[in-house]
Amino acid sequence: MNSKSRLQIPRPTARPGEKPDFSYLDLSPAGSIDKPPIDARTRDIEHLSGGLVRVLDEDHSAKGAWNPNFDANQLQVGLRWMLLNRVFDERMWQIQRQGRISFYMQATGEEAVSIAQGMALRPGDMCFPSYRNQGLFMYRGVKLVDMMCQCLSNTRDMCQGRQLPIMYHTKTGNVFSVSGNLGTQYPHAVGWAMASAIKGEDHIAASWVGDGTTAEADFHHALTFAAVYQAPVILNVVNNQWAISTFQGTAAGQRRAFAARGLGLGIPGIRVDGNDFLAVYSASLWAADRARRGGGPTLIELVTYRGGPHSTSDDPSKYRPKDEWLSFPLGDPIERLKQHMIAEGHWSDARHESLVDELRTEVTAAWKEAQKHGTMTEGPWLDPATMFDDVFAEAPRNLDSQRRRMLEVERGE
Amino acid sequence: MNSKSRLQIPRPTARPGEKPDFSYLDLSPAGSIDKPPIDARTRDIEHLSGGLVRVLDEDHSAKGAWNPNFDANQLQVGLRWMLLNRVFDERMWQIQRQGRISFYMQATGEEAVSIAQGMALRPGDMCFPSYRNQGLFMYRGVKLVDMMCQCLSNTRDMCQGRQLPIMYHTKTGNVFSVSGNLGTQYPHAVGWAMASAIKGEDHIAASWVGDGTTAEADFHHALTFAAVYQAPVILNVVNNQWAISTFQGTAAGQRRAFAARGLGLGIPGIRVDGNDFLAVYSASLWAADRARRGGGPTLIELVTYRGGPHSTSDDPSKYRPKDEWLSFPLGDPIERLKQHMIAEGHWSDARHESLVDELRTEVTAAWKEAQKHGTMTEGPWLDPATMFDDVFAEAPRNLDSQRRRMLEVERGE
Amino acid sequence: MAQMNMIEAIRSAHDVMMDRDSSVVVLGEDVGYFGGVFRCTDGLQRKYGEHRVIDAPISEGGIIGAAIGMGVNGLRPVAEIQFADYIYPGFDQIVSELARLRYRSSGDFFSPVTIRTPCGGGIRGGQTHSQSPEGIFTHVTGIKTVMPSNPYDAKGLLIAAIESDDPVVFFEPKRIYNGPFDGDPEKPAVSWGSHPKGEVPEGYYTVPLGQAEIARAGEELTIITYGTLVHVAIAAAEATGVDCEVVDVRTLSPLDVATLADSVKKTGRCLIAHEATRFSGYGAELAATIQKECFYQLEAPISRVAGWDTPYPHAFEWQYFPGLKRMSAGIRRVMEAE
Amino acid sequence: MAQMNMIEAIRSAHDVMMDRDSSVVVLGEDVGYFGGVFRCTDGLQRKYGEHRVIDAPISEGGIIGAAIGMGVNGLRPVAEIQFADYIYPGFDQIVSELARLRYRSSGDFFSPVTIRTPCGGGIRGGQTHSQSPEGIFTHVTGIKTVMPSNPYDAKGLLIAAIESDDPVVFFEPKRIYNGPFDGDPEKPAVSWGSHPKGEVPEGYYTVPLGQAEIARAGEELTIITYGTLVHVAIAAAEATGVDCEVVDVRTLSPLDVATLADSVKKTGRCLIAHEATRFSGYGAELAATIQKECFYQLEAPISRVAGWDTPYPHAFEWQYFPGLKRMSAGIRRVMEAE
Ligand SMILES: Cc1ncc(C[n+]2csc(CCOP(=O)(O)OP(=O)(O)O)c2C)c(N)n1
Ligand SMILES: Cc1ncc(C[n+]2csc(CCOP(=O)(O)OP(=O)(O)O)c2C)c(N)n1
Ligand SMILES: [Mg+2]
Ligand SMILES: [Mg+2]
Repeated sequence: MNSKSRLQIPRPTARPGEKPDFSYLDLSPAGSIDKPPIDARTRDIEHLSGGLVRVLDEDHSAKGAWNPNFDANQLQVGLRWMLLNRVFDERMWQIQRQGRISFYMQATGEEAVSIAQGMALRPGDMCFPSYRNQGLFMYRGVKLVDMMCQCLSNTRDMCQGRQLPIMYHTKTGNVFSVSGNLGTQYPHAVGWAMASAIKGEDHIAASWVGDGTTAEADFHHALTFAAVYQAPVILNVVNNQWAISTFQGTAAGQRRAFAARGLGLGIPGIRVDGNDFLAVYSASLWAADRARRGGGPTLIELVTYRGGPHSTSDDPSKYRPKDEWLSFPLGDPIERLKQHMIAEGHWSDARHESLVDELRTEVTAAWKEAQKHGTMTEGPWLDPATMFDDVFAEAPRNLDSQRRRMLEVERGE
Repeated sequence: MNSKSRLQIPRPTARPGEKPDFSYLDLSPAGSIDKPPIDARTRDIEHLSGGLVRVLDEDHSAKGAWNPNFDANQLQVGLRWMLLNRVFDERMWQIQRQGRISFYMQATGEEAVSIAQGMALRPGDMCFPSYRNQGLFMYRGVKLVDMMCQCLSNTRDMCQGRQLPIMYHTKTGNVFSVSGNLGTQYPHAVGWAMASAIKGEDHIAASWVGDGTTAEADFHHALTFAAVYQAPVILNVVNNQWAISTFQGTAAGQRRAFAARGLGLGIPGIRVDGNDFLAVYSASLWAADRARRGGGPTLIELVTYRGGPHSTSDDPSKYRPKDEWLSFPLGDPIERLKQHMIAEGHWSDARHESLVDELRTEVTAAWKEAQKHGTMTEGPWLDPATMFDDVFAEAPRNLDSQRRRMLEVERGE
Repeated sequence: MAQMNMIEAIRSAHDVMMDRDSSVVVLGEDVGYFGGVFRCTDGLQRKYGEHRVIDAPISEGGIIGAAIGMGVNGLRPVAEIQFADYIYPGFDQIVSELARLRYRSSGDFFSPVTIRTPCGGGIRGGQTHSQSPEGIFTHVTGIKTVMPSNPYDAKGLLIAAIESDDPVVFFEPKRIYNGPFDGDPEKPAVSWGSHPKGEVPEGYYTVPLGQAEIARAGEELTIITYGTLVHVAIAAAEATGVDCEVVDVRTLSPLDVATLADSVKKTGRCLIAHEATRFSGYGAELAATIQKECFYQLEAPISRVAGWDTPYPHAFEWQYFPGLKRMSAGIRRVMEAE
Repeated sequence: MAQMNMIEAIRSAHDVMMDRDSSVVVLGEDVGYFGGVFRCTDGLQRKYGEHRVIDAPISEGGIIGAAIGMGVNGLRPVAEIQFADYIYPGFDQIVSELARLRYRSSGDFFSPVTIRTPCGGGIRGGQTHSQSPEGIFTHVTGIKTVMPSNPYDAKGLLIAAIESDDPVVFFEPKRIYNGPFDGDPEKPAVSWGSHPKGEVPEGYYTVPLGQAEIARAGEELTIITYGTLVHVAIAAAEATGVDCEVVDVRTLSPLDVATLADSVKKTGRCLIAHEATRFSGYGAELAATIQKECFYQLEAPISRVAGWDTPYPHAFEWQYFPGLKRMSAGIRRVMEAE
C-alpha cells in the first residue's frame, strides 16, 4: 500500500543521527519589523504574523521600534527571574531523578515567555497558563517553597495532594489552575476576558498553549469567541518546535506560521522571537494595551525551542537529533539577555555567576524548607480524609460515608 | 451592568421592521477575479478569499476567466436540477404543513450550491453533505420517490424509519448519511480523502457546512488534518447569512470572509458568488482538479442567502426583515441562470414555464407513488421489529430479547 | 398564584435570578434576540440587554468553555445547549474542567455554571433530538445532575441550580414543556393549567437540590423515576389499579437515597423507569443502590422500564418510548414476582 | 509459546493484523516514529511505513473523526488515544457518529474503527492520567466496550476488535502493562513472565468479543470484575481464604450475562469491583442485572468495591485505589451478610 500512497506526510527536517536543520524557520533581522499603532486594523498588520519581531541583534545590541528601552534594573529583574526559572527547573529535575517527586516538566530554553510576558501584564490581569509556565507563577509571587510543596503533594501543597507535580495555581497571584488536559484553558481565558468587559473593568486575560495544542478544539473555540466578542485577551502559542515526539509540522506549522491562525477570523497575529526577552516583552505589552483599550484579541506566536525532554517521562534522543538545540538559530534566552546586558555595561560574567550561586542557594533553602512539610517517604502527611473535600462546595452524603469507609479501611477495620 | 459593559456584541445590519442592508457584503464585479493555475502557491492566491468570484454579470452575460463556457445542454441540465430542487422543496414544505411529514428543510435560494458542485465532481468522488444538500442527492441519482419515502419513514425508507426527514444517504451515489449533529461530517470527508490518497486512488471528497457551523470543533479538526496531510478534499462553507436566528457575524463572519479561515493553515480559500451557477461550478472544478493532482484541500465559501425559514419549525419573521431576501444583491440562482440562458438564446419564459410544469408533475407523481409505501396515518407499515437491526452488525442478546419484549408489549402480552 | 407551563416557569426562574443578581448572565445558541428555539429565554434580552443575554456561536464546547471562564471571573453563567443531543462537543469542558476545577485547586477556583438542556423524545425529533444522556453525567463527580418533572419544581430547582456554587447540568424533558404526558400518544394533549404543579409563584423560591419527592403515595410498589416518566408512572398506577408509590428523583446526583430506600422498604417492591436507553443507564445505579439498601425487604427483583438499547427511531417513537403499556407491564411483572 | 507483557501483546496484535490486512492503519499522537508513549506501536512505522502508521495532530476529536472517514472508505483504522483521560474531546464523534452510523444508514455505511486507550491509575499519574471512563461508553449503544486483564486476552481481543465491523473502544489498564498487580503497592513488581496468561502465541488468534471468563473458580462468592482488579480479586480470595469465583467480564458491552449469572446462581453471593468511581459506574449495571437474574439465589446484597466518588488524587493513590484491603473487606462484608 505504501508504494502507491499519495498521502503527504509531514516530516521534520532532522531525526536522530541527522544534522539539525532549521532552515525552515523564517527569520527577520532584529529591528526590521515596524511597530504599528495599537489601533491599526488587522488587515493592515497582517505582515506581523509572517515576519519575526526581534530586538536583540547578533551583536547583542537592542534595535528597532519594538525596543522597550529597559533600564538596567528592568533588565536585571528579567534576567533574575529567567535564571531562577532555569535553576529551579534544574534542581527539580534532579529531585525527580532521585525519585523524590513523581514527575516534572522543565521550561528550559523557554523562560523568556513566562518572565517577559509576566512583566508586560498587570497584576490584575488574569493568566491561564500551560504546564510550562512555572516562570509566571514565580514572577507572580508564588514562593519557591510552595511550588516545591505542590510537587511533593505534602501538607503545604496548595492542591492538597490532588494534582500531579507542576499543576500549580494561585488565586491571589491571578494565575489559573494548570490542567493536564491540553488547551482547555484557552476558552476559559476568553470567557474571563468577556466577563471583564461585561463588568466594565479593564483587566485583560492571557493564555498559553503549545504548538501541538493548536490542533485541539479549544484553540478554535477560544479564537472564535475572542473574535466574535472582541474579548480583551492575549492568546499565546509557544512554538517550541516539538510536541513530545511530534514536530510542529504535524500541527500544520510548516505551511504558515501559527501567528497567522487568527487572521481568517480577523485576529491580528504577531510572530515573535520567543528567546528575545525584549521582543517578547514589547510585543506582549503592545497586545495588552490594544486589548485594554478595546482593540480585542491578539494571537502571539513565540518562536522558541524546547531545550529539554518533554517531561521526566520522555527521552527525546529517540526522535530528534541530540544536539538540535545547539543549532537553534534563536539561541538561549538567558544567554542572549545576559550578553546584551554585558554589552550595555550593566552586567558581567562574575555578577552572573554570583547571581546563579545566589539563586541556587535560594532554591536549596526552599527545598530544605519544603521537605519539612512532608516528602513522599516521610511525614508529616496530609490527612487522606481531605481527599473527599472540594469535590463539591459541601460534601454530599455519599462522599461523607465514603470518607468514613476509607478511614475504617485504612485503620484496618 | 449593561451601561458599563465594554463587550462588543455583533449585530446584524437589520432586524424585523428595519430596512435590509447588505452593504457589509464585499462584492466584486463579474469577471474581475483572475483564475490562477491549479498549482499556484497558497500565498500567491490569498486574494481569492477576499474577492468574490462571479461569472454572471448584471446584463446576464457570462464573463471572465472563470467562465466555464457551458453549452446549451449543460446550462439546461443545471437549470433543470436547480428547478427540481426548488419545486421538490416547495411541495415537501406544503406536505409538512399539511401534517403529512413531521419535519422539512428547504434549500430555497441555495440550489446552485448542490447542483453546480454536484456537476463539478466525478461520480467516484464522495460527498459529505449537510442537511441543505438535497440537490446533491437528486443529482446523484436518488429518486424523488425514495427521498419522499425517507421523509415519510415508510416501508421504502432508505433509513427504515430511523431518521428525521431529509437525513438521506446513498451508498451507490456516494453521498454520505446526513447527520443531525452540525459539522461532524467535515472530518469524515478529510479522513475519507486521506484514505483515498493512501490507497493511491484519485477520488476526492467534498463536504458542506453552514456559516454558523464553522464555530464547531469539527470545522477546526477537518481543516487541520486536511492541511497537515494535504488531503484531496473540498471543504465548503455555505454562507447563507443566517444560522437559525443567528446572523453570520456571530460566527465572526463580518470581520473577514469565511474563505479566509484556512489561510493560516496554508489552505487556499475561494470566495464565490454562491448564486452564480457558473461561478460555483467553475471554482469547484478548479478545487477538484487541484485536489486530484495532489494540490491538497481548498476551502470554498459560497455566498448565498437562506431564502426560506431555517426549517418547518422556524419563523424567521421573528428575527430578520421579512423582505430581506428581495434585497439580497446576489439574487436568486435559478432566476439568474434562467436570464443568462434567455440572453444567450438558449431559453425562453415559455420553455421555463413548461419545465416547471413538467417538474411539478414529476414531483406529484412521485408523491403519489411514495404514499403507496405508507404514510404517517396509513399502511403499509414498517415492521417495528426492525428498529433493533443495524445497531450492531449482528444483534447481541440484549437487543434480541428487547425485540421480543417489544413485540409482546405491542401485542398486549 | 400564577399558572405556568414549564417553559414559562424556566423563563421566570431566569428572570427572577437576573433581577436579583446582576452577575447572572445567559448564553447559548439563539437564546438572545430570538429567545431560544423553545422560547425559554424569550424576552430576557429585551429586559436585561444583550450584554447579559448573549447569542453565542454554534459551538457547545466554546459556550461551556467560555462560561467556565466567566464563572471564574465572578459571573454566574447559565448556558443553554439547544438539545441534549448536542451537549457532547462540550463534554470535555464539563468533565475535565467544570467538574474538577474546585477539587484540583483545593477550592481556590470554582465556576458556578448552570447548563440547561432539553432532553427526551416524544416530539418526533428523531434520534438527534430525543436523547436522554443524563446517566452519563451522573457518573461525573463534581457536577450535580437535575431533571424536573413539572413547572413548580423546574423553577425552584433552576433557581437553586443558579444559586449553587457547584456546577449543575439541568435536563428539561421537552415532552412535558407544555403539559404533563401520561405516555399515551393517542390521548389529547393536556396543559399544565389543570395540574397542581402548574401553579407557580411569580417570585423567588427554591426547591432544594438533592431531595427526591413522593409524587404519589402508595403501599404496594415503589416506582422510582424522574422527568416525563413521573406522569407515566402515575397514570400506570391508576391504569393497573396497583397502589404504587411514585418517587420523583428530581436531583439525580447527588442522590437522595433515604427517600427512595424508605419507600421501597415500605412497599417491598421496586420498579425503576427512565426514557434513556437501559444498559448502563441511570436506572442501573438506582437498582444497584436499592438492592443494597433494601435487600431484606425486597419481595421481588427490582425491574427496569427504559428506552430500548437502540438510538431513538423516528418512526417508532411510541414503540421506543416506555409509555403506559410498558410501565403497566413492568408494574404487573414486579407485582407477580414472589 | 512466546512470553509477552501486555504492551508486547498489543503490539503483536497490531503487527499480525497489519500484516494480514493491508487496510489496517494506525493513527494517533506519537504513535508513529516514536512508537507511542507506552510503546504499544513501537516498530510498526518502520515495518509498515508512515502511510499506515500515522503520527496525528494533537486532536482527539480530529483523530476519531478522520478515522471514521477512513473506515467509510474501506480502511480499518486503529486509533490510539494517548490516555483515556483525553478521550472526551472525541466523545461527540464516538457517540453521535461512530456509534450510530450503521443504524442511521440502515447498514449502508459503517466504520470499523477500533479506539485503543490506556486507562486506570496506580502509576502516580494524578487525576488526568488515571481515569477509568469505561462505564460511560457502555451506555452508548452501537459501540462495543472491551477491557482485557492480561496479555493473552489483550492480543486476542484486540485482533477480534480490529476484525469486527462494529466500532470498539478498547481500554488498556496501564497499571498491568508490565505485570499483574495484586493491589498491594508495597510488594515488589512482578512480571508477566511467570503468569500463564503471559504466554502469548506469536501469530493470529482471537478471543471472541462478548464472552466473559472465569479467572478463578470458586464456590462461596462471585467477584465480577475486569482489568487490573481481576488480579486484586484473585489475591483477595487467597488473602481472605474465601473460595471466590472471579469472573473477568472482558467485554463490558455487549455483556455476557449468562456466564456472570450462572456463577452467582451457584455461589449465592456477589461482589462487583472496578477502579472507576462508584456512582453510576459500570458496576451499577452489573449489580442491576445480577439482582434481576439471580434474585432468588442471592443470600446477601450485592456489594460494590470501586474508586471513591472523587477525582483520582495524586497523593492518595493507594487510599483511592480499590486494592487488596478494600477488596478483602468487601468479600468479608458479603460473606458476613445473611
Ligand atoms: C487533551 C490531551 N491530549 C493529549 C495529552 C498528552 N500530551 C501531554 S503534553 C503533549 C504534547 C503537547 O505539545 P505542545 O502543545 O507543543 O506543548 P509543549 O509540551 O511543547 O510545551 C501531549 C500530546 C494531553 N495532556 N491532553
Ligand atoms: C452540534 C449541534 N448544535 C446545534 C444544533 C442545532 N442547530 C441545527 S441547525 C442550526 C443552525 C446552523 O446554521 P448554519 O451552519 O449556518 O447552517 P444553515 O442552517 O444556515 O444551512 C443549529 C444551531 C445542531 N443540529 N447540532
Ligand atoms: Mg511544543
Ligand atoms: Mg447558515
